[in-house]
Amino acid sequence: MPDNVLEIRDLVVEYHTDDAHIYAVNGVSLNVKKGETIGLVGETGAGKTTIAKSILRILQSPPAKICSGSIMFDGADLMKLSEKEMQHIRGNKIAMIFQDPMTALNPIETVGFQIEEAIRLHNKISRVEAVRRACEMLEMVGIPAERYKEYPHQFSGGMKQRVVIAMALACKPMLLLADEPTTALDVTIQAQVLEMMNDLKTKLNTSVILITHDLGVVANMCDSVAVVYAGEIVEYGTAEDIFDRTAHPYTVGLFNSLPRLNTTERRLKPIKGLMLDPTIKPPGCRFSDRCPEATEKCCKQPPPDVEVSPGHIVKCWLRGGSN
Amino acid sequence: MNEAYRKKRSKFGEVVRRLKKNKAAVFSVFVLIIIVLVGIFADYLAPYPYDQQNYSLSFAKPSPEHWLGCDQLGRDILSRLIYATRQSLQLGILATAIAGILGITLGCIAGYYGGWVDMVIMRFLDIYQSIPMFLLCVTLAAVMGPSLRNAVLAIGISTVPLPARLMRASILTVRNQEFIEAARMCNASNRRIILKHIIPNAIAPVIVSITMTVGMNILAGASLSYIGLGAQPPIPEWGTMVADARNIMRDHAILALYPGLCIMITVLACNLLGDGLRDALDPRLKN
Amino acid sequence: MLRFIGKRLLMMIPIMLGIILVVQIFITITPGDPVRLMSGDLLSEEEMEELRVQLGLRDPFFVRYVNYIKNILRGDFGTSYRTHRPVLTEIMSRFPYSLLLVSVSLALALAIGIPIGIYAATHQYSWKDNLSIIAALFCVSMPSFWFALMLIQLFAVKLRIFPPSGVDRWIGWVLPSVTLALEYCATIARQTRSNMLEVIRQDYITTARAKGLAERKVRYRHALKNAIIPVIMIVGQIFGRALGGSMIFEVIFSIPGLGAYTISALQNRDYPVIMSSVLILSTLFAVVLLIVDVIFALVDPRIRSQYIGKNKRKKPPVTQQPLKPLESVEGGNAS
Amino acid sequence: MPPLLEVKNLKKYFNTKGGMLHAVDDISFTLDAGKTLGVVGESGCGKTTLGRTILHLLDVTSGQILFEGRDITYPKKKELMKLREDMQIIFQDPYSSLDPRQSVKETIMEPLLIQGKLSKAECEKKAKELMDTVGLAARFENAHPHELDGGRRQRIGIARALALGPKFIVCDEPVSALDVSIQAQIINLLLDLQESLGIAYMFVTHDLSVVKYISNDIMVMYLGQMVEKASSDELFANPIHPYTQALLSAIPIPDIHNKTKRIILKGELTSPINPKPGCRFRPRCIYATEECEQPQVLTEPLPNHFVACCKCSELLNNRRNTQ
Repeated sequence: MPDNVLEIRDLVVEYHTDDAHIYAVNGVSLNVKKGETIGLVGETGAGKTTIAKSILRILQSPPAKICSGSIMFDGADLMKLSEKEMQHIRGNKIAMIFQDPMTALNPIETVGFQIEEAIRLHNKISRVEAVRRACEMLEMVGIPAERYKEYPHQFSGGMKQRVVIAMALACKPMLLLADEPTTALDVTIQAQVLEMMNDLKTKLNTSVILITHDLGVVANMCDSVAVVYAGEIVEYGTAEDIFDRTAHPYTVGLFNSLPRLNTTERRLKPIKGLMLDPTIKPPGCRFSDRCPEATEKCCKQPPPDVEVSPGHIVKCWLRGGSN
Repeated sequence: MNEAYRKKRSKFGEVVRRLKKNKAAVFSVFVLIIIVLVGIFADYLAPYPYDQQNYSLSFAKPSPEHWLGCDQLGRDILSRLIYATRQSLQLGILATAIAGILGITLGCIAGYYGGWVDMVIMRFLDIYQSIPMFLLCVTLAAVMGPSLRNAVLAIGISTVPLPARLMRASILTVRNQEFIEAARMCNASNRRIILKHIIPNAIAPVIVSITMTVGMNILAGASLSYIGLGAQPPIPEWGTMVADARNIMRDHAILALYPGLCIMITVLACNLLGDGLRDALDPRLKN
Repeated sequence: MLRFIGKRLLMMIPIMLGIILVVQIFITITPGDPVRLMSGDLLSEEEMEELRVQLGLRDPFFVRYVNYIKNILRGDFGTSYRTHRPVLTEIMSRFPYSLLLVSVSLALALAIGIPIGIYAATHQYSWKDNLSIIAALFCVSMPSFWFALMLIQLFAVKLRIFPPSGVDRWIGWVLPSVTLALEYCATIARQTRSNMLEVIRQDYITTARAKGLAERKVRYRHALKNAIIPVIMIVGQIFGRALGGSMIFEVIFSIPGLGAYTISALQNRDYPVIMSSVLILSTLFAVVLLIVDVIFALVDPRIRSQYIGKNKRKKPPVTQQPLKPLESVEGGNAS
Repeated sequence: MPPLLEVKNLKKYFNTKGGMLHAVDDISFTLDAGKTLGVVGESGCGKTTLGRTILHLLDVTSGQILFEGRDITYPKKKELMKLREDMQIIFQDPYSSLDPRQSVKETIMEPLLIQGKLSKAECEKKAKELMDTVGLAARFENAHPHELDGGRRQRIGIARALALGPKFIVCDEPVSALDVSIQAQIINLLLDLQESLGIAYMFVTHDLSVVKYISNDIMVMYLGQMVEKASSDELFANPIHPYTQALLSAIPIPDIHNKTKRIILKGELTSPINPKPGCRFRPRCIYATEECEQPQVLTEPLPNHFVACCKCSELLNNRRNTQ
């Protein structure tokens, strides 16, 4: 598929700590088209951040281990690239922003320098030119260029996240990985940052993988959505597929446990039970213990990927799967 | 979630379980137990009385009767080492006890009550710590007159700021936790909050530092004795034994080697145990 | 920044007064009588009594305290009971030796300790790291005076490379400064290692890696600078311990420093000398602590911005939760 | 019958190095038994301080608090002990609100043991009952907090709050630290408890969809001041105060069809230390005029719908003619 910026093929990642094996990602396949924003939705511990970090290969190697899977990006498999080549891609072609703005910036370097460092790393340009481009980036994210020389502790949470975004987009990357960019921010500041990310995304034609647990943010920002549960993508489709034609029981459960503004019934319908213990590898579907419609087969065999409608894939036996 | 909490697994049992995993810590616990036992039962263990001089045996080589040989006055080195254990341990443990009790109480008061009380105590500790610790210790020992008891007092008093500051900082972190507010919401009195909630949670880092302070104080005690301000002859002490061997170092260096090694082993055991306790008590601090 | 230094200097005065008070108390409560020691039974009872009055030993405690301060302000640190020479000149003649010994060994400790700490932190799960931990533990557990004797025995006596003493030639300084530096090199290495390990786990290091920086650059440009700042803080404390530790070294290596002078003064109750040497050593320690604080404020922008250009830039907007609501907000920063 | 809780012109100031921090500034409201008052606002608006001041965890600077008609603004020790049986709190952070050294049973039993009315055996029995009411399995009796997940820890906090049979509970953002599915379970639990035990809640949160779902009345706060108070349906149906409008429009709604036009606030929160009199939203408000310099009076343009803004009548008119 020529217009795919990124193609992940059954990625498997495990964490080997001295007392347990944690199966964080269990066979994830995903395609990201040019200029598309795809939302990775799921609860804490579902493996969303691990997927993003394995794309950039910045997982902490002693505990984490990428067991298998290929990630095709711009015609090359990132898994096979040497560390040197990866460094050319990180920050230049693929950039990443993290959740907590308070600790994402180096406290003892000026804000401007940290952006300039990213620029000069990937383009052989003079220092003056780099400073100019850094100031331009700052203005683009809505921060006055005079604050170039200030330090992170002199910025509020919202402003710091803008600096992190400016730093990530400084080299006009093709793909941006955003790991819960606005979760740590207040609602009004979050709206400002999301608005600004939307403009930049269209202006620079960057495709974005937006990781979040907030379905509202997904509805406002994403073209297509992948629902992640216990290290697997249980449902993938366009925003309309997911929001209007919700298929997978887990996604249905997620929507039911959301206190909606427009409905009035008194009781939410939460998903019973608890997140799957990541150290256990069940034979069948990983949601079987919490799924209201779980059948005997669900607990025995891992469900196939079923295409309920064009582009809308569900990993479940009961959704049009041949049982 | 593993179902292994049916039986009442106290916090203490867990700490011991984690400590067992650390081989170095287990080894140092045994070494320390042996040293303490030697210190307590020195009279029965030592083959000869520590001050029995026998000029014919001066500088005797190690032999079946004198396993480590004799010093310049013909006294059996092994028995002197055994007796010295008691003095050195006293120096280390008693001094740490004094520093610990004074320090922890000061730290608790400053940490929990805050406000001007904390200010006064902190300024007092600042002055206290502005005199280098060993200088204060030597001055105290010399001024009070050289004796084992005074040396213990001197070391104890001069190391008070260490546990005090640590206890205060540890209490401040615990005090800002929400479960303290929850306890106040349940009408718990100040006394109950301190004893039942604050101290058990704040004590872990202090225990680690106390173990290490014992080692440090043994060193300080040996140094004091080395310059003649600690244990007075004829009672043997590792520091004094090194001092005695100092002026005959040219050809009998071995005499100074044994006490030095004993000090090092004891202090090393304390430090290893301290490191092991730190990981066992607070797994999050593991790095 | 000058205001910061000024404030700190003002704070040193009460500390100095406190020290004098502390030492004064020690001297008054001690048994033993310097005049008897000094006279060595040559003087009769009344002469000793008259000498005591003349030396001011009979005045009430507070009067002696005030007199002593007045003298110091006039630069008269009193005369030594034993050598009858003004204490100040003796101290000043010995002071450079102590200072040299301590600063050389501290410099050595920093020069060796920091690289080892970094090396151990960057090779965490390897045998190199464990080796460095154990080596550091050994150095810290070693009684320094005993180790000094061992080194003298090995190098000076057996191998005859370094002289056991002799401060005139630089070679005489090698043994004392190396042995003193050993213990503090271990402390600095352990502190640097734990700081590095903590900093490497921070988010901004992951951000730096995600920017495409090479691991080596991430470590030495971002991680090291953040890890070194707290190490500066403990240099102040270590200087204090080194001051104490050097006293014994001066005795062993027969360096005519202030430490050895203090010990001899202590051994025969030479009060003016005790008072002044404790005071000067503590002042030196306090000055070093001040210098360390100033360096710390200069290096760490978070603190520097509080003292420089406070008015130039508008105050950063307060957006975090209001201060943790305690009964009353504590004055001063948490230590 | 007097309302369960009535607060009149409550103020709470902290003296800090920079000056007087107006955390809570002249707040008044009433709360009936069995009802829920939602308190909403961004971080730093003083909602948490308000809750803790009412519960006397912080002493009151000025104003009056009436509980069941009795004035409890400055209670004596005895009276405060009695009061603590009627008013309790549930904390936000499930990790720091439980003593790590105590087992589940000990934590729940502690208030009963301190009260001293019941014997140790009776306390244990009551603790087991409470664990049952909050949905905690008996096997967790001897478990320690670090062995349990966030949802279960929050249930322990709730059980401890119920131990003394309170009539009023301050819920300080009880669900913000939890995942969506577990959040729904806790909200349902709180609603069930309210129905069965008739407990009144003061629900403090920054998550507007949760607060709409659970509260009868909602109060919006900004930098220590109450800007608007109304019933939850009325407030969401027609918000009057400019800040409330911006706040509501900023919520990312999980619905892709009506992408409402967002009101994006410019600028940042101003500092609550030594604030100027008058409306504190003035620097960010598009309708701001000199009139806003004077202290704002709480008016009631619509029945049971209070607004602290001198422009409210004007806003109401142009709202009516745009509808």
